[in-house]
Amino acid sequence: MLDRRAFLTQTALAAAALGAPPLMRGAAAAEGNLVVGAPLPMSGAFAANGKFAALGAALAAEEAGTVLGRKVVARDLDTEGKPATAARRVQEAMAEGTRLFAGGILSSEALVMGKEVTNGGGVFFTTAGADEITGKECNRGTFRWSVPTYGAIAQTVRPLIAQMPQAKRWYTITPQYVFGEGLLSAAKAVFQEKGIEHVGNSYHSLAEKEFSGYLTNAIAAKPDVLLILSFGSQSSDTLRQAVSFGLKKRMTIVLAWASGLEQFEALGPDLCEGIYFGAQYWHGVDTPLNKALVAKVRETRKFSPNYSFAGSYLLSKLLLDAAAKAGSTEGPAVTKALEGLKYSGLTGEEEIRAADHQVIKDYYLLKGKPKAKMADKDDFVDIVSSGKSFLSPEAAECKMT
Amino acid sequence: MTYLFQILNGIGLGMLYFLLAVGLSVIFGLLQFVNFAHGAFYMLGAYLAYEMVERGVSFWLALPLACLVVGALAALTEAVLLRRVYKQAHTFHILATVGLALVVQEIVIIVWGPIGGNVAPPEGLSGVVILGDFVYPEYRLFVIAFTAVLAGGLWWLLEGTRLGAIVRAGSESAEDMALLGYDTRRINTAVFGLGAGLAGLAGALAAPIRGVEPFMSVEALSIAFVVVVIGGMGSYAGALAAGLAVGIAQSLMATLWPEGARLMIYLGMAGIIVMMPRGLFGRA
Amino acid sequence: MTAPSPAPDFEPALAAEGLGVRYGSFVALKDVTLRVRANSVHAIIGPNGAGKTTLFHALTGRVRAAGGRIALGGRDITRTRDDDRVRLGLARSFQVTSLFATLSVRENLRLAAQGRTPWPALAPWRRVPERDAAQDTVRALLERLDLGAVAGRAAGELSHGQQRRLEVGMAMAARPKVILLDEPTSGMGTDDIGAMTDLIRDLGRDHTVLFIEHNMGIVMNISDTVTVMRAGQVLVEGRPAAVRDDPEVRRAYLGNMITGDLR
Amino acid sequence: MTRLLERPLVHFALAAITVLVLPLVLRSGTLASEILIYGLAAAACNLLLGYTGLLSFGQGIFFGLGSYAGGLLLLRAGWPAPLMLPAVALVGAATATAVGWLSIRRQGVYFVMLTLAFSQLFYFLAYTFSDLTGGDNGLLNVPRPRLGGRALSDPWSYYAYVAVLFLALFAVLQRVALSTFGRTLLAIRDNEARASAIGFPVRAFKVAAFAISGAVTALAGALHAMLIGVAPLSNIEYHTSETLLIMTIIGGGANLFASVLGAAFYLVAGDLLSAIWPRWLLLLGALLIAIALFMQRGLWGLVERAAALVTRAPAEGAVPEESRP
Repeated sequence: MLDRRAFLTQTALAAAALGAPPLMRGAAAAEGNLVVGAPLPMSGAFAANGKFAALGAALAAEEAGTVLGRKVVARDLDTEGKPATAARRVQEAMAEGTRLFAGGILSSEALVMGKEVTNGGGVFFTTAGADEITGKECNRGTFRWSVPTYGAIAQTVRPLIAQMPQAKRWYTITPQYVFGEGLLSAAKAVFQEKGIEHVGNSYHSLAEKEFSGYLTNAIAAKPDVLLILSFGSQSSDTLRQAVSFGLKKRMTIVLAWASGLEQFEALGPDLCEGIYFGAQYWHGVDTPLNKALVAKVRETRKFSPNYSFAGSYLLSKLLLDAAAKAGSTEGPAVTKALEGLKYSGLTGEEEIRAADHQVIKDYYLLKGKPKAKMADKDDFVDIVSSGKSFLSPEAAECKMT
Repeated sequence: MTYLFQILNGIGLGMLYFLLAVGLSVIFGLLQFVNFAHGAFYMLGAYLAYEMVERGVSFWLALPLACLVVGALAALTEAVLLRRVYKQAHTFHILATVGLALVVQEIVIIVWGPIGGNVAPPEGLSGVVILGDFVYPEYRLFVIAFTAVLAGGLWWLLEGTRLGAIVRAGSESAEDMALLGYDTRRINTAVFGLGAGLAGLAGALAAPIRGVEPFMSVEALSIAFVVVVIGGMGSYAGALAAGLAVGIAQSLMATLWPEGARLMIYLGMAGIIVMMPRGLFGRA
Repeated sequence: MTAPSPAPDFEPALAAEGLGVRYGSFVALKDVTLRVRANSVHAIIGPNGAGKTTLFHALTGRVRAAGGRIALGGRDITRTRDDDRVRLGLARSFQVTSLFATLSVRENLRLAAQGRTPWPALAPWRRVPERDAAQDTVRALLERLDLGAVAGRAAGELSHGQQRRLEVGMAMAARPKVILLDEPTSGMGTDDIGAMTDLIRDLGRDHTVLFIEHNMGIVMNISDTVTVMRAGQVLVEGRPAAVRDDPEVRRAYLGNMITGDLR
Repeated sequence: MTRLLERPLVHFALAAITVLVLPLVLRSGTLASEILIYGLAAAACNLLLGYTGLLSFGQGIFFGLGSYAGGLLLLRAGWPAPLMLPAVALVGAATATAVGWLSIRRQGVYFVMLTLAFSQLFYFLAYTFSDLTGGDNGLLNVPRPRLGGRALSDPWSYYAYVAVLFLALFAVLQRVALSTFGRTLLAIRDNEARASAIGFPVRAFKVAAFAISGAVTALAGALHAMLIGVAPLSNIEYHTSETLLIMTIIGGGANLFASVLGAAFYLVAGDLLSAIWPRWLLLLGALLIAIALFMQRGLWGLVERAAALVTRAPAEGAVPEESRP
């Protein structure tokens, strides 16, 4: 409808007269650099995750140095935790030639960005939680590292049932949205299979911060295990209030989808002690790549890598390696290089499943340890068990287009 | 039995909501000023308590200090900034306080980081009380008792003192007071500081229950608005009754229809305004 | 001669029968009966707090009557909304100047003229016509009120006297049958008062005028009928001279207030 | 010069210039489209705030509803955009009529609180009916409109589409503001009691203002959903209402173009600052306080002052500060 180039030339004089130089940062995308976009919530409620993830992407870019003869630069794009801003940021970055994106912490923004990036001929790699990313809404250009809800439940609930055969009564507290429903239905399936009595469930809304009412319901149901299925600050609030109600002494508490180190730091060791956590990543994992990463980050950045940092680091690294292998940063070529890739990752041997672009990797069951036994300030938990559990792409309802 | 217990729990919540909302209500009653920064003062109180406890200060000292520091900061803000917008339309009250809330939120993130923190309940109150099949944290019982005593003190302040008479009578009589030689500017500042100090106290009290995080102000503000609107703006008794009503409703809904808890609260708020615009206890 | 007034020997333009108004538990008006003869100038006087403005509020529908009836030209309007009463031919001015402060004088009058037929103004695509009945009214009023020179200025910028004239003009613009003026001369200088007195007298020729006034000179000079109110009730009603000489009125509270010369 | 700034034709010309200049100064077609979309919603907000004196926290309801209704009509009903847009406007107008009719029963702070309650109510409704809205994930896969057989997937071609609608709707809003209706709204804003006393059925006018504002806001919401390919839950959040109000107030209530200016400033400043400093909201907060204290007439007030300086004459005809409501 509008030929922008022609339009530009025609109005160039007018622009010069107005003395209006292009406002938007053109210099950052200077020709020659290979930009890895890191669309992350740098401001807003999830800024903490965004901050660490941005550092992780920067480290990966720094390590890669030069790829395809171009200097690698990681550029964080502030999504403000809002899908609208996220979509705009990746559209803008693609208009400037960026094709590789690693980020998207929140499900809602990751779903949108996956579509935008794919439509624009790029590749988007994320750690977000929504199953739809490699399920119903899967697509050619979107990859996901994090284990879906099915695996998260399987790797937390199953080992605990095996470990505590006498604990027959389980109670769940679930956030009422798609993600929470996913965890709940996976948990219910395991309960049924193992003959566990699901003595009750409390739904709560996305904005809830007060859980005493739900905990009272839980107490009334007299469970052996309390399974908390929310994430982020809501799961912290639930746990904090559950502990204050003395539930730690009365039942086993499990938080199926914990964020890992950053969450433990916010909760503090006293609260974490004795609690079981499901997690995508833990810096104490004994793999060569992880040990190298932890050593390097502790030395240069003076902290232990958390999930946001490590995930973002690995995603950026995978994208850059694939681009190098494919000899191009264009979406189809990089996608092809990533599909079916097997590699030594942070959690051990990992594989990118071609059918739905889900990374097949370990999920961890962790247990909070007493403050006295912590080797250093970040040594909050012991790894109880780990393993890989995944639905088939068909069962996940992915129809790759 | 569960219901009975939910009501007890609701009272605990409600007392906290009362403390949070009464300051907002008092500020509105005297100054006709809609304070969107009230949640920010609540958050500041919580963070100050967190910081002091982290540094080894006793929680019992941190509690009054948080209240006083927030009150003083708020009074200063009032005297320097907010006083200038009183005469403007409500639009600018809201704009100025929304701006102030943003500034406080970002400063909190700069100072304490975007990750929240935990505040342990004070020594001796970290246990639980066992009531038959149910348990209730000692600290929450303490909050009920403490707030009840405080509510009595506030009642005396608002009903038994000259300051209270001015606040209750609202802004018009404040002008009369000026004619009688009282310095209304100082009264305004004092009342604003008092209201914000109460929010800070509520924040400090809530910290061991809720923890601290930089976005806690938003939820606090919306609860405070609901309570103030239902109870009637400027009404002390209204804030108490509505705080308890909202707390109990929220707690009961957790058993009856948890998904609809929020829906019901806001539906109730809208219904009250439409049908009884002055709230349950507001002056006509 | 004293209240209650006798059955009317005329069809009143505006009538209230046993009108009562309450503010909470406070009785502001009690059993007020008032009959305003068409094309007459009818004054209401009385001390502060007598309920004069409340009577106006009740007659124009701003406050709801707790009891009694109001009739405009024989039609019962007790339950009619305030804006509907304007369409039936009842308009008022306010004791405290109440204008559209940021709008021009001309626009103030145009709106007041339009208020008589407000529904066409609800059409969001219709422009304000350059020439129509409302604009003609505005032109005539600007001249009659001597506001032509300031027609383009914002109403909030006018002098007090100009604002009071505009205030009365707003009521006139609706071309009402009955016009209620609440202390039209309040706060005016002597020059302005004279002009206002003439205006009210003039209005009485083609309108029915009911007005509240504290200046006894004006009341005695131009009124056909005077109603004296006290404590929410009608005390006395009659011709100016009769009211002035009424011993009860004199004794009660007018005292030496009635000093206006009778021209 | 200062007189010129009061002319509606000048405001429209400024809007048209904005449409032409944005592609020259911005590298991002998406940001440019967003400016026009939010500019439209802010102008609709101004019809209530600046013209009628109604401070409504409910604009996000209509924006979010427009996103959802637009997305659903495109996806589930398979309607083409030219058919969907009028339907969305109707949905927006109908909802705004209902919300407005209930809200205007109260005035002042109570009105504000009522719109706040409705805004929360609709948010939780959207959240609860996740079958329709997609809940927290949002309503995904909202397609771009098609023109001449191909989708407007390029940011700048969609910008052109938005720009045409923006100018048309801006003209419509201007027409409304200049009509007898719009001039009556100004009277209601200035003095509601008097407007009622001279015969205007004030409630009907307020509800009609709500309906028009709601229709345009819903259209903006639908355009936004097509821009980002999703109708997110955040579009119906309280936060969206707040943002629209802030844009409108930053711009200043004086005229409809001021709101476009406010939206542009908010978005461009946010875009620039957030790239430099993640804590940029601190500056925004400080700006809001400054506007409340020192420049209640917003950016447009600055424009007027600048114009007055240029012509070295006081802004005669401009309404003095203290007489504004």
